[in-house]
Amino acid sequence: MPYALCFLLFMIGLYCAVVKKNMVKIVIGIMVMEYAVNLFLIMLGYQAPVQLTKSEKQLLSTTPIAAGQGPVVSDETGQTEEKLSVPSVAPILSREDLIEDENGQVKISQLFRMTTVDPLPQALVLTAIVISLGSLALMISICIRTYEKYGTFDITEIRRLKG
Amino acid sequence: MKGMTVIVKTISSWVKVLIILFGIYIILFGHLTPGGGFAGGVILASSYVMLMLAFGREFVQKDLPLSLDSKLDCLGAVAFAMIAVLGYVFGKSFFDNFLSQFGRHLRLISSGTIPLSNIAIGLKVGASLFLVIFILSTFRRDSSDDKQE
Amino acid sequence: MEKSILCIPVFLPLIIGFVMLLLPNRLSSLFRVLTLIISVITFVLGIIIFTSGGTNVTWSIVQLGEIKLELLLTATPLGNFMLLFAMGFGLLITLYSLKSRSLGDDRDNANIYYGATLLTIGGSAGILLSNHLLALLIFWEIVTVSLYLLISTGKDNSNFAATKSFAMIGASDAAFMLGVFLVWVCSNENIAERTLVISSISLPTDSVLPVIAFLLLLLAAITKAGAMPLHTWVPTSGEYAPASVMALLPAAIDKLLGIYLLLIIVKKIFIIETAATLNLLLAIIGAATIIIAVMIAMVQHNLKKLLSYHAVSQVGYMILGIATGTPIGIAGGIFHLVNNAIYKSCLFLCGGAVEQQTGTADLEELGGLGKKMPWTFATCLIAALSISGIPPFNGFVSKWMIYQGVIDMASGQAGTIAGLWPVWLVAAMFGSALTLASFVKLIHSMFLSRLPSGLKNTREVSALQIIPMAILAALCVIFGIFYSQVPLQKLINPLLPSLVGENAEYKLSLWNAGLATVLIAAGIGIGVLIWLIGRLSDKIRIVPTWTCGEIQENDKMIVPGTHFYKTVSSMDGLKQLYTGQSKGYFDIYDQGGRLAMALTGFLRWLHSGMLPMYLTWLTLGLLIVLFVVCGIL
Amino acid sequence: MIGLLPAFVVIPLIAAFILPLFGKKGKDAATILANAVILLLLVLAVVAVYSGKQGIYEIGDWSIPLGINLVLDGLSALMLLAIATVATAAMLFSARYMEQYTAKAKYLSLFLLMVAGMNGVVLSGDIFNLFVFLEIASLASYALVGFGCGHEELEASFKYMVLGSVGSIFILFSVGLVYGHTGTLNMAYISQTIQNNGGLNAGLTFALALFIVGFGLKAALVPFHAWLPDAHPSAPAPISAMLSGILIKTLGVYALSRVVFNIFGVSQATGWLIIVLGLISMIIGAFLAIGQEDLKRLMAYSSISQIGYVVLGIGLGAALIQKGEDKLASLAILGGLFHLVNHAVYKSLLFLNSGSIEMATGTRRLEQMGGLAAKLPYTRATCAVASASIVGIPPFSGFWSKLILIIAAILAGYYWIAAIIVFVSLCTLIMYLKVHRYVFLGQLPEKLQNARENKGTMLFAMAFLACLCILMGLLVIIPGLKEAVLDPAVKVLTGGFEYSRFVIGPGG
Repeated sequence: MPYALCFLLFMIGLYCAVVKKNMVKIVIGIMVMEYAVNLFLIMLGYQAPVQLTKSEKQLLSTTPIAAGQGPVVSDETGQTEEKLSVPSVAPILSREDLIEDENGQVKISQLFRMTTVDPLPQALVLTAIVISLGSLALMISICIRTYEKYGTFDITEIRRLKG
Repeated sequence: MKGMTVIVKTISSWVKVLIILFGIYIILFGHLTPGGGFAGGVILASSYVMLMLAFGREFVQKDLPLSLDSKLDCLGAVAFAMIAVLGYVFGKSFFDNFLSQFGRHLRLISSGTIPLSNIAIGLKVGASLFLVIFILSTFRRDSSDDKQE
Repeated sequence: MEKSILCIPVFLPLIIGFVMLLLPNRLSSLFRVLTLIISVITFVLGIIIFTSGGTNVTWSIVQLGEIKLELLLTATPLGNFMLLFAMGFGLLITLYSLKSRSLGDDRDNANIYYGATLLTIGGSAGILLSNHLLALLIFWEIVTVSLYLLISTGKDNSNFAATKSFAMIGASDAAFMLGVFLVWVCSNENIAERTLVISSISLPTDSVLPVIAFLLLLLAAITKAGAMPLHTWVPTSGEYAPASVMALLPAAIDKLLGIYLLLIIVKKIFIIETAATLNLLLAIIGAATIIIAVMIAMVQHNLKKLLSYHAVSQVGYMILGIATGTPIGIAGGIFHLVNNAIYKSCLFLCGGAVEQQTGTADLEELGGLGKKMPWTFATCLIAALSISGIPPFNGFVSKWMIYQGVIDMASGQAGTIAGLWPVWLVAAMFGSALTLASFVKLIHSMFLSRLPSGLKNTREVSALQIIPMAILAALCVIFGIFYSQVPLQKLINPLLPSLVGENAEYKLSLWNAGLATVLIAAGIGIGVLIWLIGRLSDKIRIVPTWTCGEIQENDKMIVPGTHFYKTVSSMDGLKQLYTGQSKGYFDIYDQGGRLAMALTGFLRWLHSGMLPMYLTWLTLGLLIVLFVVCGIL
Repeated sequence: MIGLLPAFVVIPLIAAFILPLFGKKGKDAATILANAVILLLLVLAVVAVYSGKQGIYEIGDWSIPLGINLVLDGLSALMLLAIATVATAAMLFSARYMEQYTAKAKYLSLFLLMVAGMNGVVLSGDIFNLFVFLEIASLASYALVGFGCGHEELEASFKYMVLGSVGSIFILFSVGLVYGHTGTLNMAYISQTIQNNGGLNAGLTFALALFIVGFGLKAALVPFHAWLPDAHPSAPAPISAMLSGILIKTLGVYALSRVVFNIFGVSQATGWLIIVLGLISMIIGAFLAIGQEDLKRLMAYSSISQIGYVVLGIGLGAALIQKGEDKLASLAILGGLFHLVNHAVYKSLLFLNSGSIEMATGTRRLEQMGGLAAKLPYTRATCAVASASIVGIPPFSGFWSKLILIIAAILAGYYWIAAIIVFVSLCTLIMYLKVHRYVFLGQLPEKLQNARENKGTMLFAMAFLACLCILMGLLVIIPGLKEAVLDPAVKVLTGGFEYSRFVIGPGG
């Protein structure tokens, strides 16, 4: 259902870009599409809240970044933290997927992945926002320059190039 | 642009410092708390945007000339790329975190090159975002064509 | 050495010519010398190959899938024969153009002119020697390009002429390419054994694909040769291109190559006997070309355009000769090809000489040049008589052979084409008569008539230009009088077995050239005698024409030969055709252009510059792609 | 070599941000620096192709699929070489040509950004990074199209940008879908997941369709082409050369074929879809080009037509792979890729020629020119070489690639495709005859008596490309060259899912 809403937003943006004649409105339409896609990306990483046991909470008390540190990480005690090995598929785990070790404990990385949203789409969205910021700035500045030249924002009147 | 009333001007000149400080904080602690170069950069830029609104473009121009701004912009980008290249020189590959052994966990000095990159990004984003807003605000109908055909 | 003898005439001119195209114009004297040297070398090699034959050269270039592109140079009798003439013409034209100034501003175009000439020589050598259809196609296109380059060296509207020629021949080249691949497809059931080697293909024309392939190749051949209805590039380029170019390419080498290809496809690649309709098609093309082109030629007022239409008309004879399928017809066709190349080149060179000295090619502005340019006059007269089929010149012999071929066909075989033999015969003979009619006009308007005052200072062209014309005129006479001894026995008869099989004997019906020549010479002698006696009697009084005291300017008194033919063009029925023709209604190039422009106009109207419209296309395209990708999967 | 892979992206990127620091005074220094950078890239690209090394580079030493990786295989190497070649010529040309514009340093900076973006697209082994680099290149090209800031430039830039952004959004959407369904962004792992799942599900099929539309838009396939005839002529000539020569191929054709062949895997439907898109582009582009009166617009439409050839070859390959005729498929793909490289060279040469003509005459209207053969002999000669190539005159490069395409179509039994190829070739002939007729032949107008050829680097750039046009014809003839340059690239595409095994390694 949220995906459908997201799709609806996308369609609204597309409709706006296709039908509206004002250049600024076209830009707005494109941006609406852009945000629809961003919303979609964010929703991909969504993780429903999970109830944790006390020990699990203890385990996760360190910051996520420290837990998810890269290849060469040593904590304060000098011990090497286990590597966060992410398999290629489905980064988000549900409780059924957890594998317990011989002590009946789940590994920290699994817990981490069970309780946090997928961070990758957020990084993607951040990048996408930066890019859309750049293209928005360029688009708006070209809109303004075009307005200076043609004296109108009506895209159907800006058609010197045809044929 | 003449700017706004005295109240606005006074308050914004005080708040400016706070905002800048906040931006710098966000940038520097990017590797520890939510935030980072991009967010901090935006905050930095917003402080100058506020000044621009309050005092007018000319005032900001004096404070932060466009040429300097665009130079900062470039410098940020170059610095970021250079950090990547330094990874190649001192470490194993590009973007290699060659400083990662320094500092301790969860302290300000940690995470190797990531804070450095954050600073570079903050510089870049702050400068370019301000540049974008400033330039967009200077467009006017009938402004003479400064670029030739 | 044995092998390189086949490679040198192909690659030496091609490489040097290509380099020459890229060098600056300043070196024009170097270009002349180089071109001359190379054309001499290729001519000598042409003679050697013809007399001794040559071995095969095989060089596999690239293998693309099952199709192999290889350079197979093989000296076949037909190819050798054509090569000899092609190289000969190359040399003659080079000689002529060394001194000719008619190629526009010499400084601008020397590199292109001489480079393209060499490309033509090398390319035609490649066509005539290669035994692989794809390699042949490559050389074929090189000749097309060099034709374009050569025509574009002309002045004024030569750009239009060059464009039109290249577009039309390029279209036929495209057809050629498709035809080649269809031939490959048909050549064998088994993919691994399919081939493009000419000597090992023999396709019966009894199913659809081979017929399409045949038609495509035929299209290429007749376009290059300049037969109806794809001839229209010849007159256009004839009007604007330099005369030496016309003499070299459309009049000589292009015909040679076109007819060569026609012979190859009719006699080697396809077994055409099984499909009578194709033969009939050939005959119709031949006959129609003869008549229609000569009718148009008759009413032309531009010297070079007139000559070009005749060049088209003569192709009809060759095609008709080949279409008869009888040994004598084919021999006649080939002989006519040679003859036509000789006299048509000569005529173009004469025309070029006249244009060069007077600055105009309009028949109505010329006149009385016989005294000013006696050598040109003499050679032009001989060539004109040849083309009109007047004995004892060569044109007569070959036309005679073609007539015989047509008559033989009636007795030899059955079918529509044979049954219609009177049509072909009438077409050929009537065409010949009309040719004579238009050359009477040409000779009169150029050399006889009255000298316009503007041309008082006209002088004869230089010796270097006369030599080629004289050689060609002499060849006209030699081939006409000693037709049996020289061209037929030595050149054409030996290659007939390779075309029509072992049973290539034919009998040339009575035409004793020696006797006839003596009789004609005697007749002329008597005429001269009478004229001399008249001179001796000295009773002729020559006075200016009485003009009732009015002083008439010289120029107003000129009666050009063109006026009589205006009655032809104003006849009812013909008139509409002529106007239609001059407006380009029958020109495939013009009509095609109009169609393309209409389509383009519609497409351009669609691209109206409306961004919403473009976005709509995008959305619709997205929908279609979605349906295709999701729907079928 | 593999260790130097990031240099392809980082060097132009750094240079792009250093250049604006020079300002107006250091214009010459900036030019020299930019040229040096591009030359360096060319050298690197030649080494990349020549050494024949293939491999992946893991950025920051993070192993895949955790980290971002750069992949160098045959196809990337070929594209890198093409990009570097065209960029070298265009950059040399701009050294002189761009003097007529004021903000040269900014231009150079954008140019290098575009190059960095394209190199990144080609090297990226990660679908999201591919998108990011694609956007970098696209944004730079939007700005460059509007660089002149005249009426038409701005209009073209805006239309280009709107359509281009929509295309980018489709691609981003598609990236999201792919991530949602496979849980990874690494192209090799996506491909592996798809194989393990035994094909595409509905979401991935939707993603594939969006990818085809998005990349098809960047490649200017009809009906997504409408921006190209506006944008390419409006840009400065060297940028037109870059856009038509290489940008549409890197962002469009390369990305499309990578996605279709190596990630999603080919199918009859996609193969034929791509073939039909290619054929429509060929025909409509050719017809539109014939009717143009603007020199550069004509060339732009001809680009659409030519990109159709490339896409046709690749689509034919896809359809044939699916039929199991691998040898034929590799022939078709060889034709397509060879045509891609050829077109990169001669179309950029043609656009450089148009720049030279425009600089000498001050106009792009065909009917206002004429008889320039005498005034611009070198431009004419190089233009003739390029035209001969694009038309497909035998010894030149274009002939061979078209021949390969035709042979592939014939061997596959699609005679009608061969006929269309030949027909469009004829249309191409007519449009370039038109160019020569109106520009170089005929009468010289009074106004253009003083037209002068621009010597120096502009001439050198054109001569460089013209030599390449002639030499590339030999690429198929001389044994060994094809095997070294083109065949590895073809193998990448015909190999299909081999790509994922190559990147992940035998163990993965």
